[in-house]
Amino acid sequence: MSPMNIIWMIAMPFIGAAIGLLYIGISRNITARVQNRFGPPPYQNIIDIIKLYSKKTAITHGVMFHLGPVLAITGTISTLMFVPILTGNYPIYLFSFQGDLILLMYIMVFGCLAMALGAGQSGNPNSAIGVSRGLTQMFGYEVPFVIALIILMVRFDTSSVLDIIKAQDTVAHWNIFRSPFSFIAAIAAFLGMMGNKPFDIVFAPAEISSGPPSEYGGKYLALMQTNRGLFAFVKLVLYTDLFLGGAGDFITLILKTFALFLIPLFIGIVNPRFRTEQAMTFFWKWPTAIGVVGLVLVLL
Amino acid sequence: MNDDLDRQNNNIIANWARKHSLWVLAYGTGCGAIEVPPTMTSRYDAERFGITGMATPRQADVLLITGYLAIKTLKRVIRTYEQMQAPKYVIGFGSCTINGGMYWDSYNTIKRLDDYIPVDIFINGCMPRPEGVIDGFIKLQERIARGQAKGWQHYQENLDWYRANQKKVIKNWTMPDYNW
Amino acid sequence: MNTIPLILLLLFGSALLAYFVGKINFVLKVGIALAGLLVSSYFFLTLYGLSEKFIFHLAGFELTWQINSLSWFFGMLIFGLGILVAIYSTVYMRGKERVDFYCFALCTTIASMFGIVVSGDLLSFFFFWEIMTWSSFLLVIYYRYEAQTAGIKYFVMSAIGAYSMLIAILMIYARLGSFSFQALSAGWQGFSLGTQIAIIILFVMAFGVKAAMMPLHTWAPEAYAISPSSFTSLFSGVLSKMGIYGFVLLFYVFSAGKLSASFVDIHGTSLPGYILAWFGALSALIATLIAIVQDDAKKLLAYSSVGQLGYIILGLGLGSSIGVSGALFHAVNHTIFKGMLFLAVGAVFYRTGTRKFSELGGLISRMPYTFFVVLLGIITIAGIPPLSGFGSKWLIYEAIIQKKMVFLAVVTFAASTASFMYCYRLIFGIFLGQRDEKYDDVKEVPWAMRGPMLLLSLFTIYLGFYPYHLLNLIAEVEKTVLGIHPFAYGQSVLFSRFGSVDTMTVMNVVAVVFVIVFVLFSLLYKRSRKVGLKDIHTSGEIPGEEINLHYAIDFYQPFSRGVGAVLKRSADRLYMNFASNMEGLFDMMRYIYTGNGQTYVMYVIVFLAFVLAFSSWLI
Amino acid sequence: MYLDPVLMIAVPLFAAFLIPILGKINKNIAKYVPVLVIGFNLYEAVMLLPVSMIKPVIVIIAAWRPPLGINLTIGPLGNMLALIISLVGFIVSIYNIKFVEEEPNEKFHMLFMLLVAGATGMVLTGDIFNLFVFLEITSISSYALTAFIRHRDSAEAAFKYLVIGSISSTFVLLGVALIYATTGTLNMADIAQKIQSVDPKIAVTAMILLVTGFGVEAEMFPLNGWAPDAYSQAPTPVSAAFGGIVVKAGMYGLARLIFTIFNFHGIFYFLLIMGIITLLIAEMSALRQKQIKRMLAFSSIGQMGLVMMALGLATQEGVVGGLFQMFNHAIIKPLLFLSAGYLVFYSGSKNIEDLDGMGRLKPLTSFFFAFGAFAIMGLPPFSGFWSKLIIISETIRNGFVVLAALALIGSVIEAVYYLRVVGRLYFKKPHEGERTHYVHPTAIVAMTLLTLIVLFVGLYPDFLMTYLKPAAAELLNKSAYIKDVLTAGL
Amino acid sequence: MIYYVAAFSLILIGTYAVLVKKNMVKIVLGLSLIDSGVNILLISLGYIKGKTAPIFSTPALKAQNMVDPIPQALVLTAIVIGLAVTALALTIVIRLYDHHKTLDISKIRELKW
Repeated sequence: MSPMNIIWMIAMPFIGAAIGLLYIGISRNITARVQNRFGPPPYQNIIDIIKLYSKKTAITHGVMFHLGPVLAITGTISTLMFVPILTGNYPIYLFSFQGDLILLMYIMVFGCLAMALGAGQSGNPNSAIGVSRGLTQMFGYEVPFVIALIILMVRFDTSSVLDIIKAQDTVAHWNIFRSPFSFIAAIAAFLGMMGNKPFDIVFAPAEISSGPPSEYGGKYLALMQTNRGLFAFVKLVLYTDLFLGGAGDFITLILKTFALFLIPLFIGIVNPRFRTEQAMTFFWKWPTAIGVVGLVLVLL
Repeated sequence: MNDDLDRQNNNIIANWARKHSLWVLAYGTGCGAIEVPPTMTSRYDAERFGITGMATPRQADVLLITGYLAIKTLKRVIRTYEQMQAPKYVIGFGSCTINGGMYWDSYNTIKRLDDYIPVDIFINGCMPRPEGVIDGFIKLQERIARGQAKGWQHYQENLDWYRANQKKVIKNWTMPDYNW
Repeated sequence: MNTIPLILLLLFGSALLAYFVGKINFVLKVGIALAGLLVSSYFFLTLYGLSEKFIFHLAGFELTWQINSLSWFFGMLIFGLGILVAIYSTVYMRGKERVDFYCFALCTTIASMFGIVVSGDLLSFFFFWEIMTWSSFLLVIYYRYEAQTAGIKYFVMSAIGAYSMLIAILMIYARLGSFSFQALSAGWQGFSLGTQIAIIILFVMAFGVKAAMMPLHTWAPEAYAISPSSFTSLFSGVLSKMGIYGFVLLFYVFSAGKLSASFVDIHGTSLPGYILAWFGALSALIATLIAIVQDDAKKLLAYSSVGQLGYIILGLGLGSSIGVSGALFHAVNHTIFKGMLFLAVGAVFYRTGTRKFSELGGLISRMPYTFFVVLLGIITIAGIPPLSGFGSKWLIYEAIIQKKMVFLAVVTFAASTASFMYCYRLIFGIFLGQRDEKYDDVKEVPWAMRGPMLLLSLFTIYLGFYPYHLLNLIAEVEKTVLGIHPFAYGQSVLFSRFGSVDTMTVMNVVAVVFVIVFVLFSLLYKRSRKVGLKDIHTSGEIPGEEINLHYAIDFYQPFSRGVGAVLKRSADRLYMNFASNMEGLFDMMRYIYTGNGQTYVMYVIVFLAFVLAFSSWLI
Repeated sequence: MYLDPVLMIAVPLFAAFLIPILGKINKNIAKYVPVLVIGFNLYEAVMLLPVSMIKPVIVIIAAWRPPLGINLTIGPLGNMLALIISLVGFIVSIYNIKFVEEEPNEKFHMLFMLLVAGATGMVLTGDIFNLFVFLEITSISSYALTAFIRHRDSAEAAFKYLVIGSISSTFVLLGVALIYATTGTLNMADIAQKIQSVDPKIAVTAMILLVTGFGVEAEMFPLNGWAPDAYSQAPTPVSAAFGGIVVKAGMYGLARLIFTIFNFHGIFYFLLIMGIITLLIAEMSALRQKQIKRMLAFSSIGQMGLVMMALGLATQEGVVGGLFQMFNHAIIKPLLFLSAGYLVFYSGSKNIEDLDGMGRLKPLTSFFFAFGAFAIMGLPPFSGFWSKLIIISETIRNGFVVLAALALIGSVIEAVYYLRVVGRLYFKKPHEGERTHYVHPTAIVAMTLLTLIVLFVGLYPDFLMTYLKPAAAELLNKSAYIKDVLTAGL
Repeated sequence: MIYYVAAFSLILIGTYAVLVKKNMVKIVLGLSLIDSGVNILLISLGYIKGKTAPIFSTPALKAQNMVDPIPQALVLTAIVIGLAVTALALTIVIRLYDHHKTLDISKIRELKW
């Protein structure tokens, strides 16, 4: 393990979190513009986090409440470690040789579940309702997501992310063009994962007072917000790797991830919210149907 | 403990961040609640100052009391305030929170909110327009930046006084103790 | 003296001894059972790596008892969990009535399971299989008043399964004239296609019932729910594995990989294997969906058991080395985590007297060890790295995708995702959320109950990052018994044709990151304040005692609305309707006996006349 | 060392008529006479066993050699059945000592002795008319025993039994007459030899008449209308004796006729089909019975259906299975009846639903019942397992997979209704009310004996198999039988 | 020949009585009739016209001139058995009448199904 790799390992979570938070800030800004507002500055989320970290008190309901955010970010950082971030001349592979796509699918859940556990211990019924909705929705979007990944794995006969990146050497070979069905299914799942507008019933602030984290405040909330940014980044990088041929350098990475990030954002801005079971069944209807078409095609 | 708090109060970065990120828990009592949506939405767009609505007291920084408070409601307000994480600020909104306003002689409303929870900023008017509200927020931001918005500390230090006042109006006292 | 009969004698002997001598006092009966188990597992350990045979004749049939790596593998599960359960029972059963009966049935069950895995011929296999059925039935009905329907359902379904197996065994015997496994695997190719199909279907019926494969699972939830928790963990953890063992035998020993010769191949798997894989996948999915909406912790675990066994069946159906290894690995995992979880739920039941999520909650601060066990258990069961459940699921998925069975893969993954939901339900319903005031004084269970659970959770951690020894064992089984070339694996690395995962790295990464984050998080900021359970945001309202803050009833209500169509259909109701209709039909039969003596005479005369009329046929 | 086998019939007969006299002297002596006498029979049967296994013991009475005189033919089969009968009789008579309290109990013992004597005679005799006579002795004592309790239902049952029984025995007599008219002999071996030359139409008519007659005792469907009533209304030991003795003797008669005397292969298929029909209908009827003894009666019919099926296979293994099943049934069914009798006695009601919670009140008796239920379901390691295994195995080996499947379906139904009763014993809360009866030690001894036999045979079936194999061979090898009998005394 | 006809008509009449008559006493009578019929049949089997009883009362009698003795022995036994059965049947009928106050067999159907 080269020293460079170790440095990246330490730096990448911070960079990732910063980029992710920035994206979310930009998304707030864009949303504001769409709504004919001025909107907060793009770095607003970072301010929020600093503020939260500098809160003077924090309450905890117990061990799991305390560990929930910690484990959540642990899961996210662990996921990051197994995603190849850059593939160009100065690659950032971290541990991605030691894991594959299936590992990623599962380790991504680690954080969510940990957060759900923390939320559970808060004892707030709203949190529990939020978790219930979140897990249900997760069950919904994982189906098209899994289909998309299976299409890729079967098509390239590999489950290694690096190999999939390698197969997309030119723009024309990007999976977004080669496996459009897979991409559509995956993007639909992505909407759900990001928790953007049509699928944000999990955090519905006015209804269940922001759902799972409703009992979290102060430093815990800060950690969770950081996690949110980092997680968004990780997912974006993964999608870039899978569908946009990875990234050779940071600029490409940022361009590609941002482009990807805009999709759920714009869909979210113009759409109202789904109910939980509507969301679940939505995922099982159109994205799944499209994914199945892709599956049939890849088998032929 | 207090030294520590003071040190943090004067932390410039922290105060800057606090100032620019005010998460509001709008306690929509009375008629004032109607003025909050315009403040937040496109026309006045409070979000550009980092002011955002929050749903739970655990996450909020600012408690916005929008109007008169009946005794019954006061209980909830106190509870909500006590559940917020320090540093926390209270904005009294409209004349009812200042002196009872048009409910001055009502048998069942409180007159001066500051007697029960520490108010950092009062916004005058019946009702104050969104411009007034934003102005109040900016005043609060300035106080925060200067490290003057210390109502929560005041509440902690003079808890007995506040409790006495609260108990005076709230007859069946079942509140849990304020635990910090 | 041969070791196998010695072990069996020891176990059956301690069962009887515990029953008869155990009338005297509690310590004696549990002690005898435990001692018998310990001694016999010592003897069992000495059998490692050996291949012994014990041949004798009974009732004119040649019977063989043998030990090979496959039997040792399953025997390991039996004794491992058996001992832990026995230790757990020493406290769990204290003060309950009829402990002697319990000890007897427990020892008999363990003995019969051991008998099954050492059977070298179909007859003794069936013999022990039936003993296992009734002895476990005795345990299912331990809480007698409530257990009637569950017990009878279990028994009847087992009997149907066992009898279909009997037909298959005797069909084989009629053709080969021998019960031994070797003769069967040698003679399998001589069977006609129809015979092969019949034998496979009949065996699958039998094993499917025990392994709670989906359309045959209906006994499982009730039987699991009603049996004493200490036994349930053995029931789900090991006894259901006997069905899996049967599947292994059927597909890899009896037919010895010759299925491809008589059936078409689909995606490189023989048709029966492929169909079996689908059965497994569908039971994984549907059982998981049903598990999600349960309110009884043990029923939830029971359905989860059905689902997890579905994975194992799926892996076995695939037939490739990686699939079979995944299945066997998952079998071990399932033993461990279902053992843990049932023991933990039993511990909760021991302290609180209920298993309903709607009545429990918030026990984390009262039973932290149990919580920890359940936490590890659900992480494993959900297949989330870095614990051991991930390794086995990974192997199974790789096997499916390698074979390009994409739809199977979709179903399986969906099931796996859905399992997060019930996992959360389980831990939330019991340990998180609000606690009822009557459970404020609940204490952690004694060490004798904690120990086995914690030991099992250590195993999941250990296997989570270092599955090497287990994989060695599985490879040994595949090489020597199943005739499969084992797949490649490193110390902690699992390889498939198109991917690899290093479990050690995963574990290390997670552990290191966790430690760093935790230390930073705790060091940089002051300690946070612990507040009471009721100190939650409730819009300023002060929650009184009468307000239910524990969100546990209809936890996944939107979900059940969404998948209501699936949940509405119940195989159980179908069977019960069928059974009651059949019963009504059978009931008509007794009206033949009208009660009028003359009618009976009439029957005699008519019978005589009838037979006389057709007497020419008899000549 | 065995005594003259004639004593096996003569002693019980003599003792039977002695009992009333003894009863006049002392009531208690009468109770113990059956135990002694049937014990003697048991001794004889056991002692004869090694001898008869090698070569049938032919007892010539009054120096009239076969085929002229009456003779006893004690082959392995007859000896085996005599053993079963005397074993069951012995155990039941132990149970009787205290169970039968109703007056006049010496008459009960007398009738019981007659029953045993008749049944023993049936299985030992070599003469077809004697077979009829002993059948009648058995049946008449059965009728009387059925009606022993002075109750309206038992009288009704007895009357039905009597009507059906005497009609059927008339058929037997007609058959015997037909055979005698055509062959001019009554010795079974001689008949078997001479029947070859008889017009098959007459022979088959005679056979059908005889089969119908014995079928009634053997509980073949639809001739078994008497069985549920008689079983359920007779005193418990008598029910046990029906299952263990009367039916066995009837089945022996049936088997002897169709295997040794006649040689029509069609009858085997007929028996196979009748067996499975009997089995299925009986099991189905048993499913919803309300009275425990009636349920056991139907179960008994079902078991006999299985035996018929096994005999219908007409192969060595099949007949072994059938005989094994007969043995098991003869042991287990009395166990069930005896324990059920005590349960009924305690609860004061014959209905199953009144047995709720007896497992708690009467653990021992309930245990015996549950044990018997498990054993008769054919679960290992009890004896029922092996016989069922052999029968089903042989059925499948002969290609009757469907029949085997049907038989197993019958077994499943059997499991359901037995478990229901066992369930009621153990799972239901007991009804209110004081019950102070206790099981008398003699009953416990009797039931324990049966239990031990079940376990022993289940764990070590070879012991029994060594005796069953020659018995089956005897049935199948009729020329040897003819030779043995006709050359006896030369 | 006439014996055979008589025997079979007796059997048939008896069977008719058993099957059709509701009165239990008549059923018992029917049983007796069947019995008698069978007995006549048995006797007639051994009967040869013009031959004497098979008793060696005087030395002049030869075995060839006698009827077959065995059926007679059988019939004697059968008669005894028939008697016993009839007696028992009648006892039971009496007892049934005591309990049920009727002789109609179709009304005595408490044990059924």
